Amino acid sequence: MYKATIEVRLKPSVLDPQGNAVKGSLHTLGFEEVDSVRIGKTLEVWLKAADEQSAEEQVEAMCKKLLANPVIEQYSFRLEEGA
Amino acid sequence: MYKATIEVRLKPSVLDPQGNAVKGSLHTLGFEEVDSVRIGKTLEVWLKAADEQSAEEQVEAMCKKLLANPVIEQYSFRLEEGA
Amino acid sequence: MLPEQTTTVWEPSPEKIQAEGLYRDMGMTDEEFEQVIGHLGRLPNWTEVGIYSVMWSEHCSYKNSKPLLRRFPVEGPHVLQGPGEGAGALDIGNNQAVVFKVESHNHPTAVEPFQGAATGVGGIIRDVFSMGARPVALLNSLRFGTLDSPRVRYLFEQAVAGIAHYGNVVGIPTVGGEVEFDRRYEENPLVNAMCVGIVDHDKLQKGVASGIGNPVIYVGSSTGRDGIHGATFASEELGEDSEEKRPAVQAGDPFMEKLLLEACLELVEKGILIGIQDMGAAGLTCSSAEMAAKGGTGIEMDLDQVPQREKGMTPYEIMLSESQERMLLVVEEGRQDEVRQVLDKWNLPSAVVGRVTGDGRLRLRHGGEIVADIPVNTLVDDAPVYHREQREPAYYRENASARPEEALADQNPAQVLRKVLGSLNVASKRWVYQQYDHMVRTNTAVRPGSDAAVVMLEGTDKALAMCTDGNGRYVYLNPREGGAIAVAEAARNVVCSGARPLGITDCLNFGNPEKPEGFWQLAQAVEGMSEACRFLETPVVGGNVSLYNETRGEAILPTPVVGMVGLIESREHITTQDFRQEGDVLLLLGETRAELGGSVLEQVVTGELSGRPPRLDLEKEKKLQEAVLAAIRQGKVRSAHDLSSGGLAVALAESGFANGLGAEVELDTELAPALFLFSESQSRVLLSVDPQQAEAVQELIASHGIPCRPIGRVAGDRLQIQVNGQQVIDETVAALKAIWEGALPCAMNPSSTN
Amino acid sequence: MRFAVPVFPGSNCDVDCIKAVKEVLGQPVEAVWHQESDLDRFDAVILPGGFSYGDYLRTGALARFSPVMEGVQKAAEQGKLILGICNGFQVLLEAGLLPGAMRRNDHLQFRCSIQSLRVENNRLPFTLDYRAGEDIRFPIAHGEGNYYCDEETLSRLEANGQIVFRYTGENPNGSVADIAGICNERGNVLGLMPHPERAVLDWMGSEDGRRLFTSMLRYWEGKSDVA
Ligand SMILES: Nc1ncnc2c1ncn2[C@@H]1O[C@H](COP(=O)(O)OP(=O)(O)O)[C@@H](O)[C@H]1O
Ligand SMILES: [Mg+2]
Repeated sequence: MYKATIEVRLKPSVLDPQGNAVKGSLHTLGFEEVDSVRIGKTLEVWLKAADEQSAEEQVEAMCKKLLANPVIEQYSFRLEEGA
Repeated sequence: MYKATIEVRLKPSVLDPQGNAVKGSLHTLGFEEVDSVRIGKTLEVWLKAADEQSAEEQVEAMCKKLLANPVIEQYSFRLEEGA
Repeated sequence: MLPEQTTTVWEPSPEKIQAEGLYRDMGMTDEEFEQVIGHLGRLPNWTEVGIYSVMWSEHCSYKNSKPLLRRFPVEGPHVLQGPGEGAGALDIGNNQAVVFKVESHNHPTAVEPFQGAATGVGGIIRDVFSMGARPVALLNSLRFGTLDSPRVRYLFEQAVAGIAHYGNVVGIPTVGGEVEFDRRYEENPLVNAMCVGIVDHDKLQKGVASGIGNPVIYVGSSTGRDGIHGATFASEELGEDSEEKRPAVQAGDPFMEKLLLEACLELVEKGILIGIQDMGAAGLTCSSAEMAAKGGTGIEMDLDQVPQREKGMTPYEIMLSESQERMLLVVEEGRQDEVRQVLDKWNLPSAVVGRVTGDGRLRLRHGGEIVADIPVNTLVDDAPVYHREQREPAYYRENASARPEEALADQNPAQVLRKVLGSLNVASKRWVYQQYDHMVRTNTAVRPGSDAAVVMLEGTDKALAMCTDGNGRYVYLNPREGGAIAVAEAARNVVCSGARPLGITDCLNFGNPEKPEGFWQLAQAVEGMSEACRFLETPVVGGNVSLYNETRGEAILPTPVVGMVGLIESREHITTQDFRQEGDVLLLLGETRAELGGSVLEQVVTGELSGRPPRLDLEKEKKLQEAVLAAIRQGKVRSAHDLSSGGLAVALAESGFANGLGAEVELDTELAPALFLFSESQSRVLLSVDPQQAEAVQELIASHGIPCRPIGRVAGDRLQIQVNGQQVIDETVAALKAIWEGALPCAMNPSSTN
Repeated sequence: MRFAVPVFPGSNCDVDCIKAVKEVLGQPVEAVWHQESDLDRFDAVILPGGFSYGDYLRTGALARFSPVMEGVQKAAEQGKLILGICNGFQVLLEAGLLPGAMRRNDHLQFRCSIQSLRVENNRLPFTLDYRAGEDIRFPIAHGEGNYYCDEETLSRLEANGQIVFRYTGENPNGSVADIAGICNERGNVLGLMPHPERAVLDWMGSEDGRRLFTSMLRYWEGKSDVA
């Protein structure tokens, strides 16, 4: 069993209204030192695979096909064995 | 300037409908080896702070106060300097 | 912290632009480039070429469709504002006006369905509140490929979610719309969104820049690199390289829109504004140029003052960005602070970015230098106009001899009724509209699911009825007839809910106008629509054109969409399609002929599209509508449903679903049962009336010269239909409803077993 | 009885709540801007539906830090009636005035429809005018109404009669124990996902919401008589 931790983020040029709103609230709460906030998704995917390479290929394919929207998002992931 | 990468996840005891839906879609797409999927948030917060310890304290406070809801979520974060 | 620059800036010199024909990449032709040189008296720089190319795109200039649009009747006793502003306005009495418009977001949706569809809704909302009106309802009209393709399911699901999300967050009810599926929309879906608003006459705003020296204020989201060249993009065919154009898609922020909406209406209430316009297609370029052109003035802007989301943006990028949720205001000099106070209260970024000038030029500064200097009228008034060639297509001639009616005559009515109700173009669209908040603002009296939606006019006894309608199959078979039918059906829907039709907005979704056959379709459709509008006294007060809806040379079905608004004089008149009482008499109004070209029956049985669509006699249509409205206003009608897709059989079934009521129907006809039951002859309506009133209603209808015959009564929980003494349909309403309700959820979730 | 309806940036049912109070009760009602923290002049507070702060981060999470929430907190402690509808319910959860948390609907779609509910507790200031166990119909309109609490909290809610409304028939969002609305232990703070203010006139599809408002007034009148 492998565990892939996939981070999906908005591309830097895409507006992140959610991040802006959270930044505003942090300022109101007194965290004035906050300069910017961007919010993305983390997906933890557990999967069976023969070996690390095959796991990596599968996760790459999932990201491409479903998990990230290449029009506005970019992704990266790391793999761990076991769990 | 510090960058905090904060991961906010649903507690393991809380059902994750979105994760389940993604798992279902992955199966439909032919990724039958996927065993489970959990979805969380990643927040990237850039902030000014005198030193690493003060940055850490601030981020800890933000998480407690606002960024995670302790009823259903847990959080962890890492800090980097620069950027 | 601003994100680092993501693209390297490389701006070619004016000489290079000319020598290498670089303007062509922006969609500008060689002749148009020559015209630009003529207007400027010199070579344009990169920014200027960009500005001309978006202003002269079809989306902004209507260069291909302008000569046709002049055919639309745009005047009438109620018209307060015709085409030309953000949206049209019609008088509805009590010093109030209804403001409405429909707009397409087809290409952005094909590329990024959620954001593409969502920002379409955002844009049309801004068009309406930039008139000073409070938006009270949203509608939409959707066309997608068939749902057996996973890609189409994805597009459809995401587009609906995007539309829902935007409207729900802003808090405007989405009360109606229509959806059709056809493989000809597979690669090029249509998303047309309509917004309806209400304003007091004296609060009606204009997008005009007047008063030399007055400040020009930018308000809303900061400007990023998203959506650059969206307007040009919307005016081109979708090709293989559309993937490359993906950065052209904008992301929306409905929360920002809500703040912008409330703040702008507060400014309108305070009477501070001289001019207001939203930054839609071609962003800052189009809004500033149009406001100046309408004011007969110029505008000078300092682009360094424009709030920016990314570092190092060039003048070209700032001017062409289509970042969402932005407005441009012109106010009287000296009142900036008052404006500022309101905008600050709503936490909205704003900045004075320029001044109104008297020299008729759009002049831009950046980093202290003048980076563009263009006579405004050459952008707006002198845009090229093309008179395209028309040619009647071969398929149209060939279809003259096709007789789908003959092939369909001996279909078994009971079997095809099930098929028709389960076909996605007839099936319940609940899966769609239950994702829309259709009740927020608590004025929705008729929710989605009837012929038209009804929204109460607060503080009066009146209400507005509204709907969207289009039928690409009829229009394909005969664009003129089909165009007229789209208007007539929309009006009939509104009449059936108790309203007098007031006027329309339209969106012309067609293929490439440079192809003579495509242009013929467009011209004919406009002709038919114009004729119907003139006849039914429903002027066209606004609209939108979306051409080049083609992929790899194959066009969509030509799809003009009509958004109709009608006025209900008293809430007592509000009528729905639902049967209400057992024993009520069913009256069929209008004539039924064997007309099945482009019908649902043809589609379901043969999968073909052939013959001619139903004929429309506008004289009869008008009389029918007057008759139905008179009966409703006399309080004699329990339910009214217009006969459209699927004809009488579908109308009978649908009318029973809400309250689980069946009907006993006996028909005498010379037509084969399937022809009579599924014919889509126009100008027909099904009424249910109190038996005590049946005779009076029959007389009333007959006095309008409209055939009216009793065909049975509302009864029990079965739909039973006899034709010439033979039982042809006998089904429980529950079973039919299950088919009708289950079809779309099932198509969207093909792997599920339930 | 004076009602306050706090308005957050992004609230969109504020006007509906004001209309309903006027329509059903004819009592004075005022919109209160979120920056204002003093609610002393009011007898009851209705936190309206909508998307306060865009519902960004979590529903209700950013609104709870508005100054007006200090006033709401105080009013709750004073035993005044606090009604949170839809987004208002979500704000009350985030503010800790009610236990539990909200998740996305289990089917992941926004859902707008008229839903059947059962009145589980009719001994509350908000439900006096309903019969115990009565079936009623309220509209819903939300994307995140999937109420969650842990087992222990759930049994406490059950034991104290804090579950006020439950969905009957289809559960439209996957909420724990079909919960549609809950109150605090004291019974003066109610949060529910359905919209009673959308069910107060005959043409709205249901008039069952009227009695929620009339209950509040009757309770308040009873209390003021005693005082
Ligand atoms: N995209 C949509 N959004 C909202 N409501 C819709 C949509 N599509 C269909 N509906 C609703 O479903 C009902 C039936 O639609 P339709 O079959 O197109 O009606 P008609 O044939 O009378 O024009 C209408 O009330 C319509 O408003
Ligand atoms: Mg109809």
